[in-house]
Amino acid sequence: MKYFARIAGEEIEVELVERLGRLSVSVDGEPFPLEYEPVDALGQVGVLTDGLSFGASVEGGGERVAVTIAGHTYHVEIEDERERAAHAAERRAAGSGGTVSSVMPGVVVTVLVGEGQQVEEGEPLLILEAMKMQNEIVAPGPGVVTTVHVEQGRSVTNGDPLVTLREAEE
Amino acid sequence: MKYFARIAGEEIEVELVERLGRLSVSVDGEPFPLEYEPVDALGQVGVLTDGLSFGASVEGGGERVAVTIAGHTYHVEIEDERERAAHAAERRAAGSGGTVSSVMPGVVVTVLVGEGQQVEEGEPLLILEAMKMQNEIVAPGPGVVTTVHVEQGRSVTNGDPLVTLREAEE
Amino acid sequence: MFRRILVANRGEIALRVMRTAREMGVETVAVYSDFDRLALHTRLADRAVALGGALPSESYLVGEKILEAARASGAEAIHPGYGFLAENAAFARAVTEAGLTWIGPPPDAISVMGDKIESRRAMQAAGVPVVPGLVDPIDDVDAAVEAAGEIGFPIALKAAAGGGGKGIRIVREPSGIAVAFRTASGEATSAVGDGRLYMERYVQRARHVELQVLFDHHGGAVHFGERECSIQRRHQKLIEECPAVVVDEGLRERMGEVALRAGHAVGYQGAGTVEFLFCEGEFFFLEMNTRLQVEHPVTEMVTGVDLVREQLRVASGEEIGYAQEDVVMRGHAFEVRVNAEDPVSGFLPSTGTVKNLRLPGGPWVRVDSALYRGMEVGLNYDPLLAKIVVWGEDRGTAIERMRRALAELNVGGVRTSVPAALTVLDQPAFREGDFDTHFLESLDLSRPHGAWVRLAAAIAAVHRHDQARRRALGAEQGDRSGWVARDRTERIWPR
Amino acid sequence: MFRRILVANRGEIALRVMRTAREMGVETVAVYSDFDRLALHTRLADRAVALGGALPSESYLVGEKILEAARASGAEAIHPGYGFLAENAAFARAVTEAGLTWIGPPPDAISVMGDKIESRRAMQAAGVPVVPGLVDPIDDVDAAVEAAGEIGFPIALKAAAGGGGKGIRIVREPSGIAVAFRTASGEATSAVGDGRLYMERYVQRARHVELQVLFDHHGGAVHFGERECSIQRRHQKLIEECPAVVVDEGLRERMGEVALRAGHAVGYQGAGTVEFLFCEGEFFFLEMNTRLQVEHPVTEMVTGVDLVREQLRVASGEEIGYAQEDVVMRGHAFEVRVNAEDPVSGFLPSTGTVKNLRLPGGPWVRVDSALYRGMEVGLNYDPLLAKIVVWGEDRGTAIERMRRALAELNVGGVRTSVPAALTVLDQPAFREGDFDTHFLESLDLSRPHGAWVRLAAAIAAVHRHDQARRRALGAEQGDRSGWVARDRTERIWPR
Repeated sequence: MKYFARIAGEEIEVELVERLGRLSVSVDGEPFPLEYEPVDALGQVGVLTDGLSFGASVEGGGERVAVTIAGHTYHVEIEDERERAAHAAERRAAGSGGTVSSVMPGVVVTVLVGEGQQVEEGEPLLILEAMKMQNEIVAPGPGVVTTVHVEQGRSVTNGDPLVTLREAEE
Repeated sequence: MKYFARIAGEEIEVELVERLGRLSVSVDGEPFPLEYEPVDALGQVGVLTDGLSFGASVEGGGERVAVTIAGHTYHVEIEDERERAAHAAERRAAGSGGTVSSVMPGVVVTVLVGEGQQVEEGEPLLILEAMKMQNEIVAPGPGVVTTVHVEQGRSVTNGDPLVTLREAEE
Repeated sequence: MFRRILVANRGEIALRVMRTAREMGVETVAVYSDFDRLALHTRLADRAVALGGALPSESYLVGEKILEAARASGAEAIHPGYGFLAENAAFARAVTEAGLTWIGPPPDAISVMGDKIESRRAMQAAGVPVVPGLVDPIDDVDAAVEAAGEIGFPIALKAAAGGGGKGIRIVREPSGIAVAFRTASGEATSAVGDGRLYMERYVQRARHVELQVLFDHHGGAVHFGERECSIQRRHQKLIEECPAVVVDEGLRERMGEVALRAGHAVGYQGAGTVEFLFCEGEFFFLEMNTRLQVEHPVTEMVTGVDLVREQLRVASGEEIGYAQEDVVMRGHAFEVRVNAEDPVSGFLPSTGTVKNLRLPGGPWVRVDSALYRGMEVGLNYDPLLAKIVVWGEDRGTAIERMRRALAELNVGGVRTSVPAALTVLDQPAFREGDFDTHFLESLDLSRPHGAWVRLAAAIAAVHRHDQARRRALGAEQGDRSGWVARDRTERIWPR
Repeated sequence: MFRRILVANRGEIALRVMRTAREMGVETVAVYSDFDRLALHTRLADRAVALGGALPSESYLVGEKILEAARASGAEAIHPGYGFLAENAAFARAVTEAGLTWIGPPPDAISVMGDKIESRRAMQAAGVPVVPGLVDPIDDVDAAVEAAGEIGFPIALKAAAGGGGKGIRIVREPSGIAVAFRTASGEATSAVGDGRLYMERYVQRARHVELQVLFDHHGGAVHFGERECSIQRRHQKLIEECPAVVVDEGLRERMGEVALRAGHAVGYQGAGTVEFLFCEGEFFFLEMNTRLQVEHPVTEMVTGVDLVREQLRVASGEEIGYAQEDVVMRGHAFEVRVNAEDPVSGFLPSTGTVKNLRLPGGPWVRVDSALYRGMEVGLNYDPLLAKIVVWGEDRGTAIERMRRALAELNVGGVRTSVPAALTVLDQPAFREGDFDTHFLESLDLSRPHGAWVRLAAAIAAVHRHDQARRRALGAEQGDRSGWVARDRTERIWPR
């Protein structure tokens, strides 16, 4: 089985082959010696690779896995072959939308734009309060507001759509 | 449901009555206000009683439960009504046997008695090594050895029979 | 000494206070919101009283509920921790009026120091150096723009009634004043109902150095040296240390003397912290925190003094009982805050359930933590989950010890600030002591700084494979997987 | 300094050594038996080499395997920890002959001090006071009975080649010699293949006081004051402290001087401990432990010196670099050993799987532990699971801190010595410093000393009820029970 991992923009291909109850691992086409054993059902794992030892932890499942090695956490987006194909199809179908989504859970304090309004790159669209800090959410590029998905006082979470823009007509 | 708990020889009766999704607890016939909630599936529990708060832990199941409160561990032998009745019947059936059982896991280093041998109270029956310490296992009272259940070099665990005695004939 | 006290707080600081109280033979009463009914501070107190409500505004911030809990539980005194009602003069007054002891400074001292403008006036009168700037609060954008011209850029905007870094903006040029005012004033209004902002010159390449002070009720006072807290972002501290690299013994004596003067000027009693902006040997009064600080442990590790014990002693009327020269500093200590926030995406708050937890240990590692397995981390409370504190005989040893301790830490289920702290500890400039309050913001934290990207990818893949296999086998296979991935060639002894 | 060292041990001490090595920038290599492939010392090392085998005799005790692992992993030096091969002179010699550095004393010093009779002779020659008794080992029962008459009762029997309290018997009257000889000699034979026993007068109401010493390779030597380890049973220590109640500054100086003389007499290098029997101001050489002691952390907490760092520095050829007067003791420290044994039934060994684990934290609490969730505790290894160490500004504060820390500790799945330690800490005589090496054995530990028997019964009943209900509901209900037992009347605010 092939897995496609993305860590901070870097794409890494991992191939796992199970043979006689053992797992052979290759990373980006090269053999990667790995001994991996869960310590508990909570996330602690023992890892050995090439004589090096790691008391790592691994959490999450599906396409988002977090791996902590020596205090550093690697947020891994990971797809297997089947998922990768499915996502490629989705992306083709969706076209190039321009929706600004929330990257954190919070409450909308003020909406600064209305539908039909033209905005510049960096122009504030709304103010979102999270953990008692107010954060300006700005336009990623110039455009025209087609939909405002939220109103003042609305709670949003990670990934909720906030404002949809279309490209400004020249 | 009634439970019969035994802690270091002391017997305590606990009655639980479930009413409208709440549990009323009585201890030795008196109401015992108790709020109990597991924190995780591992043994940590939050306990409130009469305004007092406890970060207790509880482990084990069946008839042996260990409860740790503020660093002190209470080893509780606990039976419900049904188990109590069953055990009473067993005890009646068994008569008054005289088997010395191992109270720890270990290895038999030397057997000091043979079948048919008469022994005094406190006389060494065998030497058991555990955690690298040798321990003399002595006769709990005067008697005659009817069976030696182990031989030198044999590993035993908690509760394994070692030597059976019958009362000495006067 | 008190027989029983109530701790009007939650999280690591509630636990911190209770631990010392218990060691002193003082019974502790916890209060808890519904959200916190299984929290460690609730479970490890002697008594616990439910406040009801899930939000702080329904529980820890409701003074009457706290007072009623104290009455119901027979507590004689209230320790506020930090945050919540700790710097609320009206609550402090209500505690005293209810016949209880307030383990904190007199309400009037809280009031004066809690107001940027009043405190600035008081300090100027007492001869404590302050940063150049306007004394009066700014009312609106136009006034701000006008005032800015007089002070000169860069300028700091701060809420007149706010605290703890909320509502603060730095404006570097005139065109930025308007936006900064709107958001900062909005935050201040929503937080404390007072949108007035205070303006002052923003000191460049400044370091944040603060003095820990203690005053008893009999005129006695000592300081416990300084802490440096320059590793911060948006005025939220991440790494603190004691002593400060830039402070030598002579300077410490001078700063201590000024800090005690600041406290005396407002009739201070109890423990407090005088914050200074430090720049090239000069230091300016910034504000006084009229409570125990988050970072007090670094001072404790270096002086050997339990500051919570001192708070309880002084509040119960005891004299300090020792002199300034009895306070001896030994070695060096660091604290790293483990916050539920993601440094990779600009320290956005992170929420989740803590499923996996491994805390560091070993020599000279102190863990002040409220974490437990199964804990939910939500948006409504402070993101501080734990503090890792280390001591070492010198700064270099302490830095290496902190790196070692953080490498042992795992908090699974929520993102934390730990990788950012590790990155700071790796920087040569930080290790040489060459940094200011902008140091953290100058680092690129958007990429992982660890060296094991390929290994992480391999582990993630095997983890998914393992999960899929377990699902296929169905249900529970016990605690541990029966399946092990191996491709080991260099085992030297056959298994 | 070394680039990479191998730690030839397991458990908390392996982790302890690795932590300091990592802080010094020295890479660490773990070795592990099959039983320990997921142990913390394996996971937290930089490198790990499998030794194969489940038993110590197949792994940690096999010198050739350790040497091969060092070679394969490129380690330059070997740290033996305590136990296993730490006091094996032949292994120390083999390490040196393999071209590696032995982080420990010279093999000859190990040999002399490892033999009760030889060491006694060497000490007498050096003018170090020893306990009255026979110099030669006893061969059989008849010889023992005869010798006993000369020495006078009570008499201590000890294995001539044994160590660490194994094979020791105290005989109080002539009739007891025979049985004691048989069992002690049997233990000695099975442990080290040498059944000879050493006899000496058993000092009554004795206290166990030991001096921590350090010698470099250039003739330099310092001591780090004493530890008291009188709270023990069958010579297995349970609670240790630093400093000792009975030792004042003048006495410390004298004992330190004698301890250094003892080391010099055998050409000692590295860290070691000279154990004394202490009785009413007199002290007698007992033995020298030629390795790091289990209880070294209490000395570290009080002196601020990292003893493992000193071991590595000295072994790599560095000079000590400071003088005796630079060693400054501050405050008081305690250590409690968390052993897998059940004090209620005479400290019988306990085995099981550690399912639940809560370690203490907060100010001045140090946890040296190899515990992890899922760890199996078997019979084949040392029962020491963890050490809880606290520091306080004085003895009373440290005692209260230890009680607080132990009250926070939970180790579920195996019985531990913690309740016994708590019982000791509660005794007025212990708190006043009035105790000797028989103190622990004099306590009735067969009943729980906690105050919550009825509550424990109620919790056990609700736990069973809860389990039964879950089984009835079938399968997993997530991490947390959806069911809560409540009979709360005094909630003051509606939920």
